[in-house]
Amino acid sequence: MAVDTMIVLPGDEVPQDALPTPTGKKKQLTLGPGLRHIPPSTVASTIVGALVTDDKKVAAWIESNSGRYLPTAGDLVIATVQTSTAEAFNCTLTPHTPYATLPHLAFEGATKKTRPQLAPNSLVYARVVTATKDFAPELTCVDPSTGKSEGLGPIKGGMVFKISLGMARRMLAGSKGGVVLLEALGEKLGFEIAVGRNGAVVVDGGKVKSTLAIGKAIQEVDEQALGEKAQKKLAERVLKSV
Amino acid sequence: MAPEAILSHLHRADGSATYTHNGYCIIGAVNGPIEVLRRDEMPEEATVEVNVRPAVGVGSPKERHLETLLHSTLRSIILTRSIPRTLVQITLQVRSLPDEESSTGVSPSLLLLPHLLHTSLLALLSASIPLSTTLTAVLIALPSTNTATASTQLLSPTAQELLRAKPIRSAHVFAFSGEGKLLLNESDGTFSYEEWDEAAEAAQEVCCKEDGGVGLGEGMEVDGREGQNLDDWLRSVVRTKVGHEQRWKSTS
Amino acid sequence: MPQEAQISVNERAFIQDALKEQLRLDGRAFDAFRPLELTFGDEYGVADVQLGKTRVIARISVDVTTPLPERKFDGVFQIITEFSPMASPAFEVGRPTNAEVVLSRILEKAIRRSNALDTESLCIIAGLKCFALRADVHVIDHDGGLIDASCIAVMAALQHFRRPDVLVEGEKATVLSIRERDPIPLSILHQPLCVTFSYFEEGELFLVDSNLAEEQVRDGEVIITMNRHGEVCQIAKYGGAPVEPYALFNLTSLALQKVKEMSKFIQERLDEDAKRRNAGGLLAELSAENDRPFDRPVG
Amino acid sequence: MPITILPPSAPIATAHLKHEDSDEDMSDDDGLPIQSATSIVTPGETVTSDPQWMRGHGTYVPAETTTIISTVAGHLHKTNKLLSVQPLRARYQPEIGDLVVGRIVSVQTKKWTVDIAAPMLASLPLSAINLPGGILRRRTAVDELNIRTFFSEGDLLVAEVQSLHGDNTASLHTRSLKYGKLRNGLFTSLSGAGGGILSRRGGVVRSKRQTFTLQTSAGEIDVVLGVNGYIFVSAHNKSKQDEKDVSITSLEQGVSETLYSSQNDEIEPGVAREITRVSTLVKGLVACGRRVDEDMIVRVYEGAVDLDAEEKVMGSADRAGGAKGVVEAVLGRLEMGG
Amino acid sequence: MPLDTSTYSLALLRLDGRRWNELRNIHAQISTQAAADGSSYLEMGNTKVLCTVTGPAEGRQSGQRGGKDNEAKVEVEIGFAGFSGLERRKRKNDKRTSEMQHTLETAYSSLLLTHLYPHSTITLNIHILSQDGSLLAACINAATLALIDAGIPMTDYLVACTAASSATSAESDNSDPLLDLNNLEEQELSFLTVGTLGRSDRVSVLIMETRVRMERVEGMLAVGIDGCKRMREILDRVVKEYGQRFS
Repeated sequence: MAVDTMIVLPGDEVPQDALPTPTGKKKQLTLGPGLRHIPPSTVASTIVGALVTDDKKVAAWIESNSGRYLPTAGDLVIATVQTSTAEAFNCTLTPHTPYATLPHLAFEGATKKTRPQLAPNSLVYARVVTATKDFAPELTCVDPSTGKSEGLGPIKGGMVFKISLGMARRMLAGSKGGVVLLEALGEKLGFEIAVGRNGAVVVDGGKVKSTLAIGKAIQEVDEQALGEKAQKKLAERVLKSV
Repeated sequence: MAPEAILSHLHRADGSATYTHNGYCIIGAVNGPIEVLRRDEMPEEATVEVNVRPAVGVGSPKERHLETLLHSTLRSIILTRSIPRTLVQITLQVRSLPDEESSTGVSPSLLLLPHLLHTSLLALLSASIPLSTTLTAVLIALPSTNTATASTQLLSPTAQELLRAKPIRSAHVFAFSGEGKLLLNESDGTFSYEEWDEAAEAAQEVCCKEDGGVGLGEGMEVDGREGQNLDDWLRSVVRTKVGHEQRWKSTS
Repeated sequence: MPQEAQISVNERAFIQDALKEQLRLDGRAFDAFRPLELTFGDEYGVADVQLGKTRVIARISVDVTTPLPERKFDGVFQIITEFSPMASPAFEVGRPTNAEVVLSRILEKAIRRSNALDTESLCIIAGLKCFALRADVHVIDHDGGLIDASCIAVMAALQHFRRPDVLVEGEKATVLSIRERDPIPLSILHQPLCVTFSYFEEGELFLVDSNLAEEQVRDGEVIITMNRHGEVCQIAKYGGAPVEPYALFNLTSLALQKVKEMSKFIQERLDEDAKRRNAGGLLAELSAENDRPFDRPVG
Repeated sequence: MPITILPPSAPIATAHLKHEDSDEDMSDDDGLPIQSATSIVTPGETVTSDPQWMRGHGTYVPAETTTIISTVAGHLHKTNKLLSVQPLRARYQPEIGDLVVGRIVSVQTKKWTVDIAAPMLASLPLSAINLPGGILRRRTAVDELNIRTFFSEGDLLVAEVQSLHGDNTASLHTRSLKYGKLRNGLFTSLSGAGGGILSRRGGVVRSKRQTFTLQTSAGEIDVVLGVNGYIFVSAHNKSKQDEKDVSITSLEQGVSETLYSSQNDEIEPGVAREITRVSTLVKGLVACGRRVDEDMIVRVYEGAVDLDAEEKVMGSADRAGGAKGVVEAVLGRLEMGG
Repeated sequence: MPLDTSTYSLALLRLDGRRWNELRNIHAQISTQAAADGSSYLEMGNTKVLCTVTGPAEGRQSGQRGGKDNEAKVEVEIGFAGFSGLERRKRKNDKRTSEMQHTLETAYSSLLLTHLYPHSTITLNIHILSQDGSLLAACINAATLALIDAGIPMTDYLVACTAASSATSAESDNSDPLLDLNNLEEQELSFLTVGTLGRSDRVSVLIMETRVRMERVEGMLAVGIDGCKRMREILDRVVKEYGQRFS
């Protein structure tokens, strides 16, 4: 286990020297999930996990891999459409949670006339716009600055594979996440993939067999915490089987 | 023997824990924050629901009573205001009890209560429900044979130990928050204020962080327990959990 | 009432496509069970069954009561199933869902009505005293196949259970504690086990032991309970898409094969447990000798 | 008034004894569509296996076959190459332009939900009614607050289906003086007559005139025949009739307070008696499987009045009881008389 | 009261004088309650059942969460009259009733063309007036008639009847199947209830609650399916006769 990680329990105060100190332009310390500020100057954790700090962004949060997904602004998620109201689709991010709203107009090129028709239980790849405790989370499928979908929108075909929240985070974190499986597979195999922070990936490998193989390989990396070497080995095995 | 705990081992629940101690085995599961029924919804707070399910049969008033105690205790450590209009659902299934439980002469609810508290805390931690603090709890039994002194107190006794020390004059359950504040006390039997005070002090020693180098109660060492209190135990459980989650970082 | 979350259209279509290519998501054969795990606790009559991700614990307990007036020579035996939110947030305490009703009815028919347990052997004094045996089924984790898993759990627990011996002197019956007399195994007449078949493609394709996702996609189910002697104890097909009758006959022979396999597996586990207990038993006897002075209750 | 006690009326005899030969109808189900008008097709019955026909309502084609199979019990209809089966009885399926009678189920902020005997409740938006003070007025927030003064729960109304939504939910409107709140009368529900075969061959027919005024001895009576099988018979509304042909400018007076009044006017006993007579006859017509339209009602009503008068003279009547009995007797007389 | 099976094998008649393949007297009426969308009354021997259909109509709670949005929901309620059995007993909503309700709900959900009525609910109310065996079968037959009366489209008649195997011992060569059981026979013999789709052999409902050798099942099922075919003809005639009224 890495020596520098600090493990906290709910109620533990995080000492000032463990937190990044605000310097330069960025004056404010940003507290991420799992931390709360108790005035005047105490920072305490609310969940179990490892303290992670980012000096560049002057941010600190608690990393944890268990529990239900809590929507956070900016997250990419795979949402399930439940119902449609006059202006928006009601979606769920995890089963049995209150609805998140996805406005009919929050799709690329959508107008009042050409809004997409989505049946109940269809899947959408979306980004969380707002997530506060007092309002239902709002989702969007367009980039507000460009008006383009940027890969978001209704998901056709493919299969959903459940992964842990930590794995989802790793897969979206790029090189830092240490997931090299997809690149290794991608050298030989064409497939589409959408990773949701809410603990799901949608894989479409064209054929049933390849979709299954890729999805299960991802789950294996997650469950067995495979390192880079092991992932490459797994990728070879998968490519051979398909 | 320190309690044994396995965390996040159920697939459906958001958080889960199996807790084994002194012949008790309890499986705890937490779902949350999830959608709450309209009639239970609270505008500014989360609703907390506790279900205690006995090993044999369906719930009885005894379980309802335990649920009430757990509900009020857990509500005070869950940051309900940070997840308003949602439900945190805690289910505790008693898997096994020591055979001698019924003949100890101590209220079965009191015997079970500290274990239920620990199980629910572990399950809440596993579900990453925001908490203001942790909690630890202990049962202290005072046998009637001797005059009550610290040395005759039975700290977290097994059912066997209780049988041997029968009759028990009073039994006390104390639960402390991570900061060492008293969260819950349930006492049963006849006892003097001094006895209660001593029991509370002993309980605090077992439950909370050592500050100022106060050692463990002597009774503990006689029984051959590890030199560890419950707060340390909790931290070690959590360390294993986080270690397991982060193991991908250290593998190749 | 909260409901089980429905499966997404993408998943539904994929599972059906995969089945058309003779593939199940977890790579199993169509007639294969998920890995089955059966463990017993320290106490008698507690069976912990894991079928893939599904986990069920059955617990047998016994009490002494007066027999029912219309059944003077029989003991009382009941199976209690109550789902808790532990297995799924869709389960509400005190409000049985259809799945719960079906489970409890199937266990009732499969085990109780088929006389798997000789209830007459539970009678102590006719009309006055008898044992009341109850089996509590706790669903811990739910990923489909609850009926099959629960039936295995209850049957294994019944075979594992030992009831206390009784001493009858005229109208007086004394229940002897485990310390006084070795407890007695129950008299089990036969071992019914359930096999649930889920069918797809309008009854053309049958799967054994489907998981939750497959259960949500299926056209219907046929639950067959049999014992290893080739007797059918119960068949239940609650509506769903219709199937050809000859398919049903094929299912009974397949069920028999599966039931034989499972019976063998349960017996193996029971034997292992007995061996373990016996080894421990000798030691326990020795240590009990030493412990006795402390063990004896005061007063 | 002297009291007479009538013997219990005999139950309606089922007419099945006459048709013992109906079994034979089943044999001709494999060839061409069943021609016989007397027999019906039942669910699961093959209508035709000839691929030249197209399937319409009330039928289905099993996968990978060309066989058309009926899904309801009813009569076969052919429209060019389209085969459809009209069920004997069914719930009303709304269609745009239908005149329906409905009952307010609930009041929401900007609309009412209305029971029109269809599978789904219909909605009547606040914007689709005539507002007091002129038809051309825009609705305001005040109207929203006063929504219950127009229609409240339990009120009856006559309206037209304006549009249909994806799940066959209807939107209504009452933006004509023909439509609006109903009072001073009697509501009758002909269950199952709204959908079903009754809407074509019997029961309430979609016709040019769904509302008409009947001349009776006691005075004029308004009859509203909702296509959905809800029927309202009421005392004649004089003011409405008078203003039917006035120009838009004077509508302001027309859409007055009384339009949304829920208070019944004084109704003379004679009128009330004729109202119940008409609604009983309508029920009887449906029980006999007859068409319900203006022409039929007028004829049967007149016949029934004659019959009643004769019976009063002759003494007790010798016929099956109930509405069906009356109508059967009247129809028998009419047919005899040509 | 044990059923004397020896007399049966001698006279080849059952206690009530029927032969092995004989159905009891069936009397069925359709459209019995004018106020309901559909209704029926069915007698199979001394088992008497009344069924009414309400709907398709808007469900009790609109916008039900997670409910099926693209099709109608089928709800079944079964009530027992206090005088329906031998002993006057108030039956609470026990599990057996719930099971029967569940059976009918799932059977009709796949039989009816529910996709034609999105968001709505079809409610079946079944009242059991008298019980004398083949209860589930009677409920199914009555419900089918009532649904036809309500004009709700279905792919075919769903008809059901019971079949038993008369031999109580293990010798399988001496087993005679029996059709349409009454209460006494049900208590004594292994039997099953089978519901098929009208003219085809396809089995929609199959409930067997008593232990029997697997070789016997085939014979019982075959008799049951044939019984269903006969039952369909009888019910079909009832519907056709009713249809005459509208010609």
